[in-house]
Amino acid sequence: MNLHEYQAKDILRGYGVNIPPGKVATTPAEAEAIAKEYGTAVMVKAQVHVGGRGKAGGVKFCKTPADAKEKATAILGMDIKGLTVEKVLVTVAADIGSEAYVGIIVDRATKKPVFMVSAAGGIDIEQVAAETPEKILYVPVDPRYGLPTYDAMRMGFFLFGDVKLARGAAKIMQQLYAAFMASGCSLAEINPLVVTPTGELIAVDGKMVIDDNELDRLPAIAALRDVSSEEPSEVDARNANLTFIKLDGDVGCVVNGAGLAMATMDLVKYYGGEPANFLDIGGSSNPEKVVNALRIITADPNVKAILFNIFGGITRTDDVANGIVTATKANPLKVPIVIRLTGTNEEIAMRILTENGFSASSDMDEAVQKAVALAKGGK
Amino acid sequence: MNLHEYQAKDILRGYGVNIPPGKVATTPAEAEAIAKEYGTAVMVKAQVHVGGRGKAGGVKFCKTPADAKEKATAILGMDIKGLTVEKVLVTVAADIGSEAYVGIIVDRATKKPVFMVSAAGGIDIEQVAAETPEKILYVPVDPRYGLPTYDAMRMGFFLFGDVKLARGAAKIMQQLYAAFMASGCSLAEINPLVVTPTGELIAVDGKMVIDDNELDRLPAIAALRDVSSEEPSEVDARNANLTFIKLDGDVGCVVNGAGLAMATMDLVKYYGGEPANFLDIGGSSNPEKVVNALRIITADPNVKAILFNIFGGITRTDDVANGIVTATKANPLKVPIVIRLTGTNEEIAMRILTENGFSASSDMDEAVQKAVALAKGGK
Amino acid sequence: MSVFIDKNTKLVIQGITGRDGSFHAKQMMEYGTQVVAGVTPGKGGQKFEGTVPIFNTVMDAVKATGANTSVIYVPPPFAADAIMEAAAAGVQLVVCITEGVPVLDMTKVYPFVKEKGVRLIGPNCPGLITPGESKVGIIPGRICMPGPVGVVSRSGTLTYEIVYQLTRAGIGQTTCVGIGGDPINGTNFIDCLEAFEKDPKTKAVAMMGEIGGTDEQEAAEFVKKHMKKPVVGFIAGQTAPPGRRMGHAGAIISGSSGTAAEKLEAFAAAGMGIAKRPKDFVELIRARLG
Amino acid sequence: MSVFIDKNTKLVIQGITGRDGSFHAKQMMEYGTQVVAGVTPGKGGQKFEGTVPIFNTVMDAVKATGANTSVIYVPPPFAADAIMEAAAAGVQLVVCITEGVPVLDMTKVYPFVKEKGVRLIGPNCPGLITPGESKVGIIPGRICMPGPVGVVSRSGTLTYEIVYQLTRAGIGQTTCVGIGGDPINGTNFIDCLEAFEKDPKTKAVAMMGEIGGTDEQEAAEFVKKHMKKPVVGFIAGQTAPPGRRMGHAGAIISGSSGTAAEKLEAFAAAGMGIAKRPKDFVELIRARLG
Repeated sequence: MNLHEYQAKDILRGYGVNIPPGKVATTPAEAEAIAKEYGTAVMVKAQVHVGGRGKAGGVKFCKTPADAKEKATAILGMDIKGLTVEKVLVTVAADIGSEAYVGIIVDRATKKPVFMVSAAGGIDIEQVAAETPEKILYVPVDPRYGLPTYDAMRMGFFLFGDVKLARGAAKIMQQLYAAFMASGCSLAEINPLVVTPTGELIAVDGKMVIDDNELDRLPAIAALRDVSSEEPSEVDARNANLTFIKLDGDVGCVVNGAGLAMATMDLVKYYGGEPANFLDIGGSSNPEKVVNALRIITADPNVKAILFNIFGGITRTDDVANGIVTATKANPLKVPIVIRLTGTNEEIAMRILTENGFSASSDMDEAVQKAVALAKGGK
Repeated sequence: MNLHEYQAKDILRGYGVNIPPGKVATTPAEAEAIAKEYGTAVMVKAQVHVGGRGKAGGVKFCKTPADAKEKATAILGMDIKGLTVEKVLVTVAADIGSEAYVGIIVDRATKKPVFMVSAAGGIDIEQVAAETPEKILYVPVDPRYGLPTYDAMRMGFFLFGDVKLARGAAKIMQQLYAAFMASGCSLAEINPLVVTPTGELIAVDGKMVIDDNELDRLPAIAALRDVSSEEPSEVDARNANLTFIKLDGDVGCVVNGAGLAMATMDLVKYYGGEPANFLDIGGSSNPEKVVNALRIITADPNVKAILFNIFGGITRTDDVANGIVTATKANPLKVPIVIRLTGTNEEIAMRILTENGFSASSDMDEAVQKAVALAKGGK
Repeated sequence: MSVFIDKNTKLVIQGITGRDGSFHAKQMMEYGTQVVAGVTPGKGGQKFEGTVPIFNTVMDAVKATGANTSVIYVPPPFAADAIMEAAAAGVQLVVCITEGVPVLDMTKVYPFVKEKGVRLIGPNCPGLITPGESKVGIIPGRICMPGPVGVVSRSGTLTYEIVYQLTRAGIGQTTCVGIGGDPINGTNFIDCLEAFEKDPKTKAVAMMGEIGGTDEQEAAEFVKKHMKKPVVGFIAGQTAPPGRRMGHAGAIISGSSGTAAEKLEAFAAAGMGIAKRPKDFVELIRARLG
Repeated sequence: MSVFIDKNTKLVIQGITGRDGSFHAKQMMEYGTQVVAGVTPGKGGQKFEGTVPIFNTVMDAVKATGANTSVIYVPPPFAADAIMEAAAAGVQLVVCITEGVPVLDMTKVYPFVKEKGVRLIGPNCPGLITPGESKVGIIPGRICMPGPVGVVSRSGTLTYEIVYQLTRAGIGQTTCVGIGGDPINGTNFIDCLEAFEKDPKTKAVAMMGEIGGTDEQEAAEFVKKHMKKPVVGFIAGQTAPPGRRMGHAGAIISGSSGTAAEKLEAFAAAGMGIAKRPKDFVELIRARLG
């Protein structure tokens, strides 16, 4: 789950990170009022779950409250990479001396949280990583020991020659690490970490991504989810305990298991089709999930054919068959459906489907080819 | 540093341990008022840093507020093993079904905090340990991982057959462990951990000993020190950064280094004398420490002779000599002094002492024998 | 012969009385796995299906039954603790089926099991099966048959699909291992490839990877350098859209790595067979078995 | 020959610009120890006494100078971190002089240095000296002389006392090691006894223990089972009252174990010589050197 900048900053502030004051506005008038309250120049920043908002015009410097109102008017409602801006963060503008980058991510290779820091922070950090990798220091953290001061200082000295700044940065890294661990992050970053002309260290932007698997035990973090900023069909799927990602094709796919789901999409493409989605109904046997999956997929007007690919292991194929029958009785399908079922209780499933007028195959390639043809208008 | 029961309980309560309400009283009237407030039977418990207070009559059950007043009158001012009771804890009396023991100590052998738990808790736990060691389960904790639930549950099941009680006990152990680590403890225990007749788990007594080396970074814990319950000369010594323990003999010892100090006391005894104290002036060179050491030692009327044994390594012996001269000029000694000095700047030290009318030797055995003789009234 | 489990595997099931645990306990017992114990705190002393003794702790179970392998079916918030409990209790192999284990939990569990010298498979994996000898986990027994192919995969149902196709074509398996698809898991491709290379009965290996990370590339490197046996590989997610960006850090650390194209290139460079479709495994493996 | 340090020891001093650090840095340099680097955060690039380069981190120091040993003179709250920094930077031996390190810090530091395969001596110790070759710590150089006796002790000034008496009597030392008196330290008696037993130049060992704990008993057991060389032992605190803290946290007598009587009994059972007074070492060692 992605947090908004303002949410990440609130968390980091709680761990002691020095962050300029800021509040969220959903209307231009609110933005103006906040700017007035601060009585100084502010930044108005679009709160959307997507990178590159600055280059898209979603971040503006505002000298006066009137200016803030004007800029907020422009930004609120703006479309950035397909997402509509519903909120802006109005925050005191910082004097920027230099910009550093500080981030943590859980790294598959070392199986540890790994810090990445660079004195060349700011919006072009990926370019720095690609072109001048020596400007980035990687420091893995063993969570059994936490982030020791010596490693934090080593990173501090990598960023700054001055010991006071190095110590300040080291402290911020320990605060960031504490926030990262306690909030169940898979990523947390401060970019830029600014040194002001007077030598103060401030976090001007903050980002956090939460491991979805942590949300059950971190209700306060889970409550930060902003469904208004997500694709509605994906929200719907999540509420139904389905993993769903909307794509641009026309073959709606319902599969059990992520690997098989990806392989099914690959096969759709292999046979000349385009998948309309990734949808994993998961391992457990539950007709309800199938009902929800069909509801979500049929809500997409692009879908021209529906493909079920179920390999019954934990999943009982008769449950899936029952789900298909129930769902289509309540809401008759307007597009053709191709069903591939094999595995646990396959015979029962086949009987249920046949009795209800469906046909089903047990061969994956055959089913995929048929669905692709149907989506193209064939029979 | 020892904490009082009421202080340990306050800390444990903060970590979620279920503890009956209680308040401290320093007068019988206060005890009565507290009992009245609770409106139920209470225990009045002497708050002293010594074991065996129950057997000494320092813990009483009181049915009524008047009873509490009466018992508090008896306990306040009572002498328990040489310590005067200045405070009592008045706490709601618990219905006791069974008593378990739960403790943690830092163990030298495993180099880890080690839990000790027993279903046979209460005041005779040492006897249990000595006579039926199989009734105690020892579980070391690797602080890199903390106390895992499975180990806490293992201890819970060792105490209780019932899974609900086992889970409750496991939770209390995790709370106790968190308090132990965060408070810089070298020991923490709950004894007894009571199961009430209705199946509730409550901590009826709590004890914590803090590692003195933690106090600098734990000011809130350091502030709990109760100097009124300590030997005044030891408090004085601590304030002067000296390690001092009062004993019953007549040879006052001033030594640098704990090992040499113990060896010096041993040698006093070997030659037929009795040391009046253990006093380690530590490693750093500071005449002020010597002045304080002499002030503290000469305040003990039992001291009949003073023995300095200084092996100069970090300690500069000339600093020690200067300290002796300064201190004795301000307060002329009423008892004889024997000085043994060797090591760093020995020649300078000897000259300072000679010029000021002191003699000194460089041989430890010679000096000890002389001090013992002087304490016995010899020359 | 086989890898990791065989007919001497003595299994303890953590969470044996739960919904998934009890269902799969029965499946494993029917398959012939020696299920010697179950663990459910508070049910110690009872018996599962009238035969398998249940204990309060894994330590109790291991002491009483000599279990040498554990399989875990407990809910995600308790899975990390369950893995450590098993590792501390002295089994040699821990298989964690549970899906949804927080990855930060795994950053602590991983060094713990390494310190104990215990092999962990999973979490979020279907477990493993040595056809005809033992099944630990949830791989459907009837889709497998004994034979010369070692199977290792990051996914669950995709593995079933491929094993099923192999079996239908008359190609059996030594052991099928589902290592799980989580970012941090206990056993990786290389561990399995190494084991298959050493196993005298394994004549060829089928390996199913996925997009993300660099495990497949490292596995390909291992194949190139250390394996004499033929390996056929597949990558799922070739047409998946590039992952939603994980902030700057994700882009920095993974850079260009993790794509299907890159992985397939590594396979080719290692001289591996490449299955474009799951069904391609059948012919590619058959050709390599000679 | 010698143990742990010798003329090839290349030392980095953590806290070299502090009050204690700078004083003892000079002492060690005067003694002839190869002091190759110092560490004080923020003073990187400067030189100590015009000759020894100072670095911001131990890692920088090790990379630039090839230091293989570190000695620590930083205040107690920072000592644990300093030890881990040195161990992570790749030195083989870390000597921590600092007194007053919280024992809970050591419960984490100890497994850390073990994992890194680094030897830690201390904390709260005087360090060690190989007379005529190298001195790391604060043991006064002039009280030592080269010779055949290995010395190991839990205390500081008591060690000086005994070494001084040996030296005055013309009995020199291979290496003197002060292991420190804290409840948890990096190197114990047995580690040193083992090293002395292996060191061809050491002909006899002098060992000074204290009340508290069971290290001396275990050491005696080791002497009995594994040592051919003669060992003479002493226990400080024979007359200490039970249960009071005698400066060293380690001197708390716990239960019945840890008393002087018990330790001396263990020494006798191991056939060790027993010094009743510090001065007794001279004759007991002389007799054993033959």
